[in-house]
Amino acid sequence: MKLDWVSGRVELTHGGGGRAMARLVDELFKSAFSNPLLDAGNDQATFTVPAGRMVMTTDGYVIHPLFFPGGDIGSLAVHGTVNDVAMGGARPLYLSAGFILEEGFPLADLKRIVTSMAAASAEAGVPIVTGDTKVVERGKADGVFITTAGVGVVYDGVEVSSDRARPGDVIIVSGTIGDHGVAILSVREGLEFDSEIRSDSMALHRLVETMVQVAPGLRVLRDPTRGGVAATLNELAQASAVGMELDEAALPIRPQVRGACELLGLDPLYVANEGKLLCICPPEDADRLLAAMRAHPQGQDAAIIGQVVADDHRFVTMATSFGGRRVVDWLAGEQLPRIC
Amino acid sequence: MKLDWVSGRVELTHGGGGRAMARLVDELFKSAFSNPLLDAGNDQATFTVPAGRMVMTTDGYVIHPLFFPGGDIGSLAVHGTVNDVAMGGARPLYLSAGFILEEGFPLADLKRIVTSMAAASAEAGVPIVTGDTKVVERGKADGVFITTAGVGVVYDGVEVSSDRARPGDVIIVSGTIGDHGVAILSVREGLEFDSEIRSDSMALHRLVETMVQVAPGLRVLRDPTRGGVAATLNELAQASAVGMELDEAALPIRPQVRGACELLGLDPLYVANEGKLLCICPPEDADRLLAAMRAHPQGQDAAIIGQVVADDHRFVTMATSFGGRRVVDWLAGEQLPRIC
Amino acid sequence: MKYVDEYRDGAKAREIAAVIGAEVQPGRRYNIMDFCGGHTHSIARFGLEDLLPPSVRLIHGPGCPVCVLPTGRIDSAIELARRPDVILCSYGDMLRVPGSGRDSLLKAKADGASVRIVYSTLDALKVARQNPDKTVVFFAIGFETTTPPSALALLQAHAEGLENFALFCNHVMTPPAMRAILTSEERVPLEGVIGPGHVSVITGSQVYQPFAEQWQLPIVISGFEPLDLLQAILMLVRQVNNGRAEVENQYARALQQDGNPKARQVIEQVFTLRPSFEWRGFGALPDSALSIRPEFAAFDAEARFALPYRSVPDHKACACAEIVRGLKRPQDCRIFGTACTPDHPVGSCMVSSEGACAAHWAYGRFRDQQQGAAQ
Amino acid sequence: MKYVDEYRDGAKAREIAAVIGAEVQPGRRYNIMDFCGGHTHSIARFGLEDLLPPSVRLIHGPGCPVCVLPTGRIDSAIELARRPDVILCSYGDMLRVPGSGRDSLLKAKADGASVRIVYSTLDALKVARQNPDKTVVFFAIGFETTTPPSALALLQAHAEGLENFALFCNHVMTPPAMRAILTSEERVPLEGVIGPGHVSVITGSQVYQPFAEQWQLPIVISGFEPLDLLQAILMLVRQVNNGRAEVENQYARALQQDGNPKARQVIEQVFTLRPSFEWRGFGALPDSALSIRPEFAAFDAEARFALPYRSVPDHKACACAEIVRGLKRPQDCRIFGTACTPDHPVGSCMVSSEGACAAHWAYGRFRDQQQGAAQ
Amino acid sequence: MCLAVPAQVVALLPDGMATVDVAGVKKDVSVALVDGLAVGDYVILHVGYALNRIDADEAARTLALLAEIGQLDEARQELLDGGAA
Amino acid sequence: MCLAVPAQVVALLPDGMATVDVAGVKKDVSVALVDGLAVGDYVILHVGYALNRIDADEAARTLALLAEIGQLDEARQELLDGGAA
Ligand code: SF4
Ligand code: SF4
Ligand SMILES: [Mg+2]
Ligand SMILES: [Mg+2]
Ligand SMILES: [Mg+2]
Ligand SMILES: [Mg+2]
Ligand SMILES: [Mg+2]
Ligand SMILES: [Mg+2]
Ligand SMILES: [Mg+2]
Ligand SMILES: [Mg+2]
Ligand SMILES: [Mg+2]
Ligand SMILES: [Mg+2]
Repeated sequence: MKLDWVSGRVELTHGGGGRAMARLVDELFKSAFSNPLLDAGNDQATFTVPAGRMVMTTDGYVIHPLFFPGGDIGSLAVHGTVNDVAMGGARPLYLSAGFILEEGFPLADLKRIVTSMAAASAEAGVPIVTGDTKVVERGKADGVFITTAGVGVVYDGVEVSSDRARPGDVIIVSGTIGDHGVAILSVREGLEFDSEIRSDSMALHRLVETMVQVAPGLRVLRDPTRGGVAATLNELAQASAVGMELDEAALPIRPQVRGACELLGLDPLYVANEGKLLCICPPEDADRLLAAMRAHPQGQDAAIIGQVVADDHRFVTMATSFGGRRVVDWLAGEQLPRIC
Repeated sequence: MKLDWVSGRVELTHGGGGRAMARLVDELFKSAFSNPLLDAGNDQATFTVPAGRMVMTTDGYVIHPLFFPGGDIGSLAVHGTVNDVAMGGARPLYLSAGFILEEGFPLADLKRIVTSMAAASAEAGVPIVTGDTKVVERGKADGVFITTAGVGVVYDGVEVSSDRARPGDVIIVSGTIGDHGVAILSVREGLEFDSEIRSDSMALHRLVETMVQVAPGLRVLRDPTRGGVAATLNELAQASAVGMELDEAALPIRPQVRGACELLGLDPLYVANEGKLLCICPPEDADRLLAAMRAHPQGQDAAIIGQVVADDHRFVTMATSFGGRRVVDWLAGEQLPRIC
Repeated sequence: MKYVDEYRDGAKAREIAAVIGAEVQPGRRYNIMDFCGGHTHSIARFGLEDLLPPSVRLIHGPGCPVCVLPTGRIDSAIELARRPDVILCSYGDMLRVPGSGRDSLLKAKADGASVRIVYSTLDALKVARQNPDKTVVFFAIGFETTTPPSALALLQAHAEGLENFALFCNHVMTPPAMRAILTSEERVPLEGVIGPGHVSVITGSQVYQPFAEQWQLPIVISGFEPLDLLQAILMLVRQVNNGRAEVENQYARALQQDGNPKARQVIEQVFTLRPSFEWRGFGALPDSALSIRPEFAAFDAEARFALPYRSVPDHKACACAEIVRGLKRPQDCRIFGTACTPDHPVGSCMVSSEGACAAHWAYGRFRDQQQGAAQ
Repeated sequence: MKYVDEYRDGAKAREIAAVIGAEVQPGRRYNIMDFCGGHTHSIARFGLEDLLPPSVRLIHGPGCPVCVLPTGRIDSAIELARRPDVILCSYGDMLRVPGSGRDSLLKAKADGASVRIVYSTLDALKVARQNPDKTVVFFAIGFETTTPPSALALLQAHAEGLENFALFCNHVMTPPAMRAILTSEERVPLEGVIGPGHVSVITGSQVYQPFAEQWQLPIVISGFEPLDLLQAILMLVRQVNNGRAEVENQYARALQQDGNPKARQVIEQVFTLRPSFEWRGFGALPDSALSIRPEFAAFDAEARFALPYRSVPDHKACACAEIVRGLKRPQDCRIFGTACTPDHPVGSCMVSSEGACAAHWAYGRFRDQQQGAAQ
Repeated sequence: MCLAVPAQVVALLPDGMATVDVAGVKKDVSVALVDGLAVGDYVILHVGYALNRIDADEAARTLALLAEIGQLDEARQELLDGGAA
Repeated sequence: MCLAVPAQVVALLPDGMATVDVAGVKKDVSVALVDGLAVGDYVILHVGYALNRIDADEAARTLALLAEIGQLDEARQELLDGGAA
């Protein structure tokens, strides 16, 4: 008897280690993600690497709802981890994927997610080479959680780290901010609104490759996900023991994102992104880097949004469009959980 | 205000990307797991590797209950993934850890888990170099889920894979079977029983190192976790297109495990292990390997339990203690979920 | 393990098997029905059939309660579980049993029905205490062995005023099934019966006396360990050889002739004979099952939820109906091992480890293949 | 965004600020209270204080409903949320407000209390429809602006017989707070008031006429965009300069003099004056708040759950009581930014983005540090 | 708490509801408190309810006034600049 | 379904319960169906209930019988072996 991909649901046996589980793994995961390393069928993938520096990263994806304009938890779980590898100044090589499934989750939805994940992995050229599936009782999870890990090889001569920002450095964002978080909110129960806003979820490693070619001396790369640009810059200021000064007028924000934020009382600086990066580079690299980013399809809206300053208080501040200046603190306001 | 490690609970803000989350990460995860790679504080860890073959693996841990005789989800999440690296014939190098926390989970329990995880990682000498934390609403998870990934370097000249078993090969188990699953069941609501059975959860990479030194030509290494020895051997028989013949009398099983299985109507062959490995090796290596395993503290109860045979049906069979023979099929019986 | 290990001695098993092999008489047929599912399971688990001479043929009987419960009863249990006000507690074996369509308690659970696996009715009572806003229904199935625990649970709920507890009673009795086997027109030829050990611990062995007499049928009530079973088979072979037809008790360590009167008294107190009950394979059998006495109607899920019984035909291809009556063997079913496997059982006999098809899957299938290969 | 962008023109803002700077008269003091939390928030968000001349000092008033709600009311909300039969629906701002001890709705939620953040009372009604077995209580707080949505929700529940819906009513009124400020013995010296724009959209501007007259106080009701506020400040500066004390309406695009009579009629229909209500900072103020009319008692959580009100003293170190009355500034609180931060607020003023302490944290703190560094 | 934004009515719905548009973002809200709304009207939107209609004429007047303040200032600035030059 | 295992009573508890031991594994079960149990007794345990006491004498008798079967067989085997030799 086949798995019922139309009206079937995840059952506890699909995680029990028996033949039902083997069938789910074969028919769904192995078939969607197929590549020589995964197909070897071991509990681990084996591959050859050159000597050098590597990065490893992981992220859990618990986004709610699972499907949203511009993506789903599957594509997000690929993009997010590919990006965290790339933000290490590295070329992503391989991904692993751990699924936690809730009993009763529709197999059709699972297939849709896995298919989207496979497409994102193929598009990025970063295969999923090993994985794991667990099933928990109904009411002990929320449909699907995915945890991906990624490894990659650091580009020669590149050294990025959150503690490398120096006063005088320039802060660049690769495009419009807030798109992902607002797209999620637009389909959250109780908040629903109609808009053309789509998540920006995408893999940024090709943009990073272009960037490190043009400016191998760039200091910091970071994707402003949870907590948005504000949280990320505060983290970086903290790690580098510097202050930062943003220019509100320079922030690229889509009008609809701005509108949704007004409607909901949010500040786009705190809204999550999943296809944007922040880069901090020496001032002499900034123009060249910006030009290269803008010439890249993933960086067309890139903008210099501020600079690093010396500040013992490690404040991130922003010159408002009115000539005022305010602190851009970490988020402490409304709760917008499960954004990634 | 400090985190309240006595009566505090996980709140949604602890996963929100703000300062509350940064504090949880700093005070708990970074402090417990501290090592130079993690301390760098980036979204990815950077390390240097030699040229060669590497392995990557991942597993999600959703075990219930979280604490059990002989371990907890934290130590398990280290041992399980270290073992999956080791089962690739590799020396484990680094781990990543992704936490999914349920709102309301006691911080004291979380600390206990993370501390145990840190101890397991230290004991194994395999540091946790990067991680992630997500918080989901109460009722959307079951306390804590942990997904670890691991990377390691394959020992020179070693090549193990689930498809390498050949007729005539010898099947060795590194010790008593069923201890982990029975230890879990002993503390499951509705099944509770008193016993001295403790989970066998432990990291086996040092045993593997000894084994590959003695018998670099060993063919298959696999830890018989979910589904137990039965599921693992069936998977291997499938992958290698062979049959297997076990000898019931040779199976090392603790009397209390046998007793618990009688009581609950279980077969120890299907019960999960978290500190045992199955090895398939050419017959000429078997005695040497067995001797070396028995001389190692992690393999004192190692035993030859059967052999690989040619069988187009890929049956795993067992000679019973009565001179009969039966199929050892995959598990299709009772549901014993959340064993790992 | 005392009372276990000494009955699992492999060397001794081969000795007894040798004696059986020596004592069977050429030309004689020894068709022996292992009535009880527990016996079926032990025979498979320990590979006993391989030890026996060809003339001793073991035929699995109807003594697997999971197997003989008809689809309509599974449907009712699923219906109960799907009620938002009900938590259904069940022994684990029942979860994969197919109901109508492709339904099962396991699927219903995945759909959101509250189904809890319990080890004991004691646990079902606990669930009821912990969930005062739900009705906790225990899916009570089984022969006489399993009936007293259900009865005690009901009495306990009654005593402590646990009003949200109920039984969905499907308890059946062994003698009517045995009678149905022996009176069936398509009766399988039998030289002896291995009588159910744990059922008899409750009922006593005398309930089988009429069968031995009326049908001149050797009956040996047996324990569940391999040596028990081999000894029982030897005792049956000897009765056949000697032309005797008695009820003998191999399981004397657990089974007194009178059974357990206290357990029977508890059954009597709670349950009453159901005029008719449908069995898979047998159809409706009169006086073959129990229902809850009217004075305990408040604890009777059938009364409480006005559950109507609907008879549902088995899957067309499924031979369970013949198998539980000993008329067919699992390998005679044309979907055995193909459409019907333990992972995706089509009939109930493929579900419980005591079911004939499940047992043959785990044991005989291998032998089939070897025989196939040998041909 | 129409009606937004044109009021956020930075260049124009500096022009108006320059005019204000030019028009303030040397030696004169312009202490201006921004009564409304929405104004406090805009001032901080757009950094308006940096644009103003030193003689124009903005003093945050009591117009943040989160700030003025006393601890006892938070405790009651937490108590309701912890009831297993209740789902408490609340605007998001309330979740981190500290109750007694270290409690908050957020902590209660982590402990298992059902707390749902809603964007609108419309959503609270939805929750009630979806959870017929629970009582869904909407934690109704706010000034006149936020009162009509609560009233309409109650009327809607009444109309559709949604009996499991209730309001925990904490609606307060602006004029009594303004009166309390102006009649306080420790009255802060004020030259003008920025009147609440959205409150006035409901009440109309005439409710402030008595204050302008009695205390000879210039009042300009203002919109919430930076140009609105700068214009209102300019209008106040001019009134001060000219010795006028009028109620002027800067927010004419949204605010008709008569307000919204229909909204007031809905308020009138559902609510009645509460004889006395405790405010943080002010203590019990007579006729300062609303309660649900007896005819709607079925929808009144206080009546339904017999909630007693217990007054609870503020945290010893917290200066919120003085801050909401304009007597202290956040930086005058000795635990501001140390024990009390937005992550771990000790007082209510550190919670809502409209609270004076939260606003100062996000804006003035930086200025404090710079001043500190300059010294 | 008193957060309210201008929103344009793009469709009137039954039961006192309407779809409004905020910078291209559309949401269904209650307009029960505001009589006689037509598609195209702007309202002040607060916690899912329209509180009042926005008066386009008054808005224009306010903007004109704001512009005027600027102009006066500019004029003065020019004066000042001229004086300084 | 009829799975039952021998278990030794190690403690008698109130309310018709007892702690039993199966190969070192201890569990609390109901002994309400079996009167007069003492610590040390063995019972047949089924779904959390003791169904009956195990009779040590009868068990010994069965074992003796089993042993005898073996011996007879051995004797015959020896006979056969002797015959063949
Ligand atoms: S194999 Fe399946 S379908 Fe066939 S008789 Fe057995 S249970 Fe029924
Ligand atoms: S800083 Fe905190 S404690 Fe101090 S007045 Fe403000 S809210 Fe109260
Ligand atoms: Mg990461
Ligand atoms: Mg990430
Ligand atoms: Mg795995
Ligand atoms: Mg990142
Ligand atoms: Mg793995
Ligand atoms: Mg594993
Ligand atoms: Mg992360
Ligand atoms: Mg493994
Ligand atoms: Mg139910
Ligand atoms: Mg509650």
